[in-house]
Amino acid sequence: MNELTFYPLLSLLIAIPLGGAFLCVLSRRSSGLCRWLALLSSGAVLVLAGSLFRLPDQTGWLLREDYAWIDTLGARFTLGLDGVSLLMVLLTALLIVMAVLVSWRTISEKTALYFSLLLALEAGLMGVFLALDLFLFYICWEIMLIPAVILIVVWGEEGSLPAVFKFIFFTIGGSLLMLLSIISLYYLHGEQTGVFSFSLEALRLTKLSGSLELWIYLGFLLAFAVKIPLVPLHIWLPDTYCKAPTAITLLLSGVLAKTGIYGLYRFAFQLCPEAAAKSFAWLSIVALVTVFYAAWTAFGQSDIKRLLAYSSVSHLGFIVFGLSVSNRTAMEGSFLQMFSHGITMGAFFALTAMIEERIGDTRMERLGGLWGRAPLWSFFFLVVALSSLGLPGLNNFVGEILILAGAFQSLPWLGAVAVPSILLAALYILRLVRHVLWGVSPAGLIWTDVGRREIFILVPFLILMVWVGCWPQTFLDPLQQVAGLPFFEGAVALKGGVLP
Amino acid sequence: MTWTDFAGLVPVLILLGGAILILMAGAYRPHYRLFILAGISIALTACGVAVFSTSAVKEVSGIFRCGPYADFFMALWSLLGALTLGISFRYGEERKFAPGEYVALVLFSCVGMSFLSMASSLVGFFLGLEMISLNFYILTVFHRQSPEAPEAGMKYLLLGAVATGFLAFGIALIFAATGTLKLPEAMSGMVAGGQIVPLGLLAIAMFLVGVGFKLSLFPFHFWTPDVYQGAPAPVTGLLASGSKGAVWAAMVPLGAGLAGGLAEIVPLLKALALLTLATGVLCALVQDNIKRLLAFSSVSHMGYVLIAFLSGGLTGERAVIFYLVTYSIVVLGSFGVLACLSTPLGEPRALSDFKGLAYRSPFLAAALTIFLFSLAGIPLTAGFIGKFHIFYSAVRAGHTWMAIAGVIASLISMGYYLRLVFLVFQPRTDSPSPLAVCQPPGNIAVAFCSVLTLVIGIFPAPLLKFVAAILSP
Amino acid sequence: MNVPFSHLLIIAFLLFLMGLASILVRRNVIRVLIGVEIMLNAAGLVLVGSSALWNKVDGQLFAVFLMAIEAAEVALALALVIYLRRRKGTLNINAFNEMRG
Amino acid sequence: MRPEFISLIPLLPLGGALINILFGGRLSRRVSTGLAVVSVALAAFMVVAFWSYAAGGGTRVELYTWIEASGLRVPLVLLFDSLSASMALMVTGVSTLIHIYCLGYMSREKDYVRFFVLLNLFVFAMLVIVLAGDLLVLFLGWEGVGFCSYALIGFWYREGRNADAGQKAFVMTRAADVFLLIAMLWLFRIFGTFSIPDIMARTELIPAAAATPLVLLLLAGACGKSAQFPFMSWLPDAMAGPTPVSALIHAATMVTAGVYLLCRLFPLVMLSAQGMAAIALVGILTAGYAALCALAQDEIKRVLAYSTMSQVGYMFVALGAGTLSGAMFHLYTHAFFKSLLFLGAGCIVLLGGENNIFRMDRAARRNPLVFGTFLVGSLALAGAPLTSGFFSKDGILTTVFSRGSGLYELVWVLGSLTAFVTALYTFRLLYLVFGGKEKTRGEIPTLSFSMAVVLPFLAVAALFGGVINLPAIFGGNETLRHFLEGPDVIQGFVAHREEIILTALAVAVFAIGWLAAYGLFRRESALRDNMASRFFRSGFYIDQLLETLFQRPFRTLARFWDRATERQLFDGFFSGLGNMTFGGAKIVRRMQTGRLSTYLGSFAWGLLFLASFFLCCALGG
Repeated sequence: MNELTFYPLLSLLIAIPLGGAFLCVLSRRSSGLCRWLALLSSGAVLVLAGSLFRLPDQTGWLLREDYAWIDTLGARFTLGLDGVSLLMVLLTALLIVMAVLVSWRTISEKTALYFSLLLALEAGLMGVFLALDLFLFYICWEIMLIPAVILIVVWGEEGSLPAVFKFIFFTIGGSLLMLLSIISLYYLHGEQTGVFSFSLEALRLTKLSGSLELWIYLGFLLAFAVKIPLVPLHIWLPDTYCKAPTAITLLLSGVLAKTGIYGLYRFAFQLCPEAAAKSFAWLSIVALVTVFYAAWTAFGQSDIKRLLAYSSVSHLGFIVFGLSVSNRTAMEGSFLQMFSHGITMGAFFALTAMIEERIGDTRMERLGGLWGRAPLWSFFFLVVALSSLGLPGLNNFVGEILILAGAFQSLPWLGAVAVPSILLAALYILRLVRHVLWGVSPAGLIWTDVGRREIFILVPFLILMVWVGCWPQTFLDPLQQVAGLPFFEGAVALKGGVLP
Repeated sequence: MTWTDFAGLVPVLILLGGAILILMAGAYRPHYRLFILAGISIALTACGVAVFSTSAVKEVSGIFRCGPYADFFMALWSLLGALTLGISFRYGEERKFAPGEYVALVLFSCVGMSFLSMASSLVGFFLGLEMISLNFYILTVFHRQSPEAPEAGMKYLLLGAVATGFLAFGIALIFAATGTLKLPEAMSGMVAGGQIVPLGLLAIAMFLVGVGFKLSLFPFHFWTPDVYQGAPAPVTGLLASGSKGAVWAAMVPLGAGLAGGLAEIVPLLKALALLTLATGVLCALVQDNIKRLLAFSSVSHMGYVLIAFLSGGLTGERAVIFYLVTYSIVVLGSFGVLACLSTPLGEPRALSDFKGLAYRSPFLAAALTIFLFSLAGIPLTAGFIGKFHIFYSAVRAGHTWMAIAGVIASLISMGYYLRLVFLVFQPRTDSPSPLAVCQPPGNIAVAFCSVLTLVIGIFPAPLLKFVAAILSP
Repeated sequence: MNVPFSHLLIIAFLLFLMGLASILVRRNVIRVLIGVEIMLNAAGLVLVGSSALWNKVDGQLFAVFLMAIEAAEVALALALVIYLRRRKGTLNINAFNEMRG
Repeated sequence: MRPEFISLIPLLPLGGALINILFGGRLSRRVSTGLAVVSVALAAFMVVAFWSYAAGGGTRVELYTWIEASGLRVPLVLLFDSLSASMALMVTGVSTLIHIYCLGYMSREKDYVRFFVLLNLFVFAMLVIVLAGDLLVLFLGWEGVGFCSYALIGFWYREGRNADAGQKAFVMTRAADVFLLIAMLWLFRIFGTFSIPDIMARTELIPAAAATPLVLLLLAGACGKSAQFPFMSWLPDAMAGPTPVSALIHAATMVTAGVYLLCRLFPLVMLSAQGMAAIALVGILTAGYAALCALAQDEIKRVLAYSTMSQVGYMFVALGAGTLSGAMFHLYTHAFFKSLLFLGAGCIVLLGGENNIFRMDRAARRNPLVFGTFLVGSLALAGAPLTSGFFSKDGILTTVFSRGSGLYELVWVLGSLTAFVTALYTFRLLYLVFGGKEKTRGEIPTLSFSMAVVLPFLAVAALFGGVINLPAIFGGNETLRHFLEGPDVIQGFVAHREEIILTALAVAVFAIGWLAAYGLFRRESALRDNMASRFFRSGFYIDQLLETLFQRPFRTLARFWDRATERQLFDGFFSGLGNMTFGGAKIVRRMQTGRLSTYLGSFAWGLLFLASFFLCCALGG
């Protein structure tokens, strides 16, 4: 045993941001103090998350905590960490720090509320990525939405309410259906065994008839597909991304979208393995449609945030594609890609936030020729763009190639169809770069290059991009300890679910 | 009736005696704050006694039953009475409420609620219900200068009286069909060979009209928004929480008594539940007045409870009781917020008045947010646990479609609850808000409700255990 | 007992429906209240009648309670009528329609 | 030296680039540009130093495991064998010269750090392609050169056209990369590895039916980088970049990457006769097409661009005919003379003040160095006897001729015709650039030393480059072919006499081409702007065709998705649901009339509803 495992680290991952949020509320008189409190607590979480990489290799859960909670229901406060959640926890911790830094200067009023909501969001996200009890998971899943929407409503652009309601209706609609699925599963499991429990390990042993499993699976799938999102459930996303303050957009695309994919893998697939295996054919096609459709639509956008929103959808579709081709290589690729995508999108939106800070909006026609004005900013922008279009040596390539290689192994035709996505990505990304960096600046564009704080935001992103691109092993190794995968694969194989 | 019989009724008697004393004292030396405090302490005493009482008898005069079930509700309604008086502290003083009458009426209605919840006979049921109604007829128009009071009072009284007529006729028919007014027997007597006798069906129809009125089920819900809007906020709070909760508390044994026969009317109840849900959420969606919004929201919540009720079984009963307890606390709390925000000029009306509340009265805003989240069923509040149980009972009873309908209704309801939450957090840029700034006395009650909402939301186990315990004697 | 119970029920029903009809048709508060009284009386009739049928005193007991409550209600109602008359100057039930929607 | 240090060959330029990225702004101009040049020169030196490791099967150097997941392991492995070593030598050598040239060429550019960083990065990426022992590593370099090419074409980004040209190059090559990637994934599916030696050692594992599609996919991938049909139209536009960039990337190295790729995977290519025929066909079509286009260009760099395309086409023909060494031979000689031509063109444009050959000042002819070296390059390009280009081109045509069968005979005929056109356009260029009247202009800029100094080196290579693979008929022993030891096995037999005839024919083609050009283009007045010349100048209107066929529909559909499907269909559907809810709400709300009589009536209706329900139950049950 490592000395790390002695302490309730996982609970701390949730407790520290909550404590930070509380302290922020208490110190609402001084906005400077709030900022530093937020930075400190999110930084502490980041350090903690990073230190989890030092955990010893072992099968199953790297860390697990289990406390009694609502014993009448059988709900327990169970947290568990495996390779996938490790990456997600690290990503969340990192991006929250970045979001704090990004909003350092733009948020000057109601600072306490802002940062405490941000930290509450972090706690919710950590809960989602760590919960092994479905009741706990559901609670975190819904509760993380609340700080996010309030942040959008209060600090978002003018007229953000319709977008927010779209966001709410889609996500809550999906999650309420998931609640029904959870309830059904809970009830059936209780009836079968006499033990009422929400534990993931217990519930996945529930015996389900085919059609019932399908319905339950659909409930989960819908909730997650909205969050990811898959076409046509993505319709809430562009407006929400555009109206949200950019720091929140950073989190929405960097982390919140991942909760959907994470949930898909951790809960939907593992609780209903047979239905999942049956759905893979459809899911992979829907994912591919998402990839292409969103990329294509991204090409037609004239607002940077909107373009990035669609680009994010497209990339997320690709990750889902990797999960749904029932191949271990592709699956690991998807997990890595979840991390990479978070880094890239985080960096992209951090850069977009800097645009917004300078000129107040993000329409492409207001920009141009920035390389001449701000070479350093432009350099970062270019690198992030390259990462986004999957240049080898940068982060996105590794995940993409793993997904493609895996997909090609199990489904050559579908794999081949997926490949042109790299072309579409190049098309819209290059168009973006063309409009922002090259050409002549429009008249009256005032632009200062990045300052010290902004460099401090961007450099970690850059380092991580190169790190993942050149030494992905740091992040791929933990994925060897993906809990539940053997079970899932076994169930799929049992059913003959591996697709032709 | 012996002295030991009285032992089971001690909390109610405390309320009753206290109310009479205050009423009489009010005729001589009215002192508003003192009387309110006296009323609160009487209610809290009753509550305490109810919590710690262990009655020897099972039934009093064949009308009221004793035991944990009754004790629990006596305690709950006394507590709600105390909270109502708490939130009226400043509200009533500003409106120059006659202290003796006001406090006495609130306490009397708590007595009525207690009677209703502990009724073991249709006589007790009717008496309790009427006791509540008569008190509320007066309380509704208690602020006589209010422009809406006459209309609200008249509507409530006339419709209530008609409902009483239906209820009485229904009870009479039940008696005609079964020859008893004792509760389990009266209900089970109507069921013959797994089916309800024709006269019983008619009786149930009449009965349902009467009860449906009190519970504001569709199509008998019309009075709800108008009365809620016209009545003083604390009174509305008690009306929305206690009077409905007490009826549900009385309905649970009724449903259990009907047992097998219940299956026959389940399709009807389903239709009622669906219509109630739909009307509630749809009308609430387009409301611009906060009290009407809460009124329609309460209509929709009655739809949820009805889903749990018709699902039956121990799970359904547990869901009903848990829901009504949490709902009562939440709804009283939210009307408490309204009372706290009222100025002598009036209560909060338009939703837009709430804009920017979070930056003027952070405490009330936080409380209101918690209540709205709870009403919307967002986790970590009591409302989520309640809704979870309702859906669970529906799924368990095989009424999955009802659960899905509930889900859709919850989804639509996000539209109005969260709109209000957003308004609360949106910075106010235009005109100054007409709402009062936060003032302490009422806040204690509101704080209590909000903390309770959160605590039950996070650690529901004790309450769940307790509810399960009182249901299985 | 010479009168069959069914007759009594029918009478009570008719009475109830008459009350209901007067509620539906009348527009004056007092007349509506009279309708309610008729409905309650129908209930009383059934109670007393079935009390005799089942040979139990419960029904009569209930009828007494009913009368008491009726009296209380009427007292309240008349107070309200005066209040309404003072505030609004009319007793037409449809004159009170400011709260709607 | 330990073999691990082979990795220094690509890492040196990378290091140069990284240092310049991080500190370039703070270093003096001399230090930072010097660093760039020295790092590449050192890389060239390293290639020579490690030359012995290339012997035999070559040396494999595994640096570290790049990617390892379940079922997939990609080591970062370099393969230093005769093919890669010779290619690396060419790349580093030419790059070094061009870097030196750039010192002068870019002496007035303020943004020189970016330029040299990109140039160094390009050399790094190109060396990664060359030395890659693993397909994925190759792809790393492949995309890397693509990016550098993009960034360098659009180096003068303020001009929107330049940026667009770079974008076009990137997109078109990426489109071809799709095929390459599919081919790689397919190979991975078959072999479970991306390792090139492993795959080449077990080509028998490839199912017969898969060989041809695989070769075609690889061909498509190669066509993108090498600007072959149908992915060729980016290359002429790529001339928007600085001239040394064109010389390095779009003449000597990157555009030949496709050829190199096919050579690298030659054992696989050889599995499919149809595939090889397709390679030859694509090559000859592009060669002929580009030569015709070159005939009508009016910008010196565009002429050279089309000629590059045409010459690379020859390399494809060589591969299609089955001679790896022939392809590589032409690749090397072409690298020499074409980079010479580009660098010369850079000088000519500098001196002439204009890219357009009709409008430019003919000042260059008074500079003997420029004139002489450009002439040498042109002669080699046109295939003047005994120049390097003559040997390599003739070798290819001879091999094609030796294949004999119908298709290859056609290819040979077309190849010879193309050789004629090549001579024609080369001399047209010469006449137009150096002949005619000299316009009077103010001061003529002087060439800096670093620009001038590299020209002779390249001229010597262009002139005498033939010796590296001198055929037996000229007394050589085909050194390169023996050195490559490649699977250069398809050897049609050509009789000695036939070979002499073929050689004579090649000389004749050159001579006729020259004479024709003399007749046609000696006078400027002989230039006519007719339909044919417009057709050729526009590259057969291929850009317009692409615009109509792909770009416009793509843009239109993108707008359609945004306006129609997004906003109307999806958004419309979901907001329709919302509106329906609100509409329903407004209807339900109307029930709440506020009139007591309605409310009282609801009791009756409710009772009726309940009663009828029970009645239905009673009747039904």
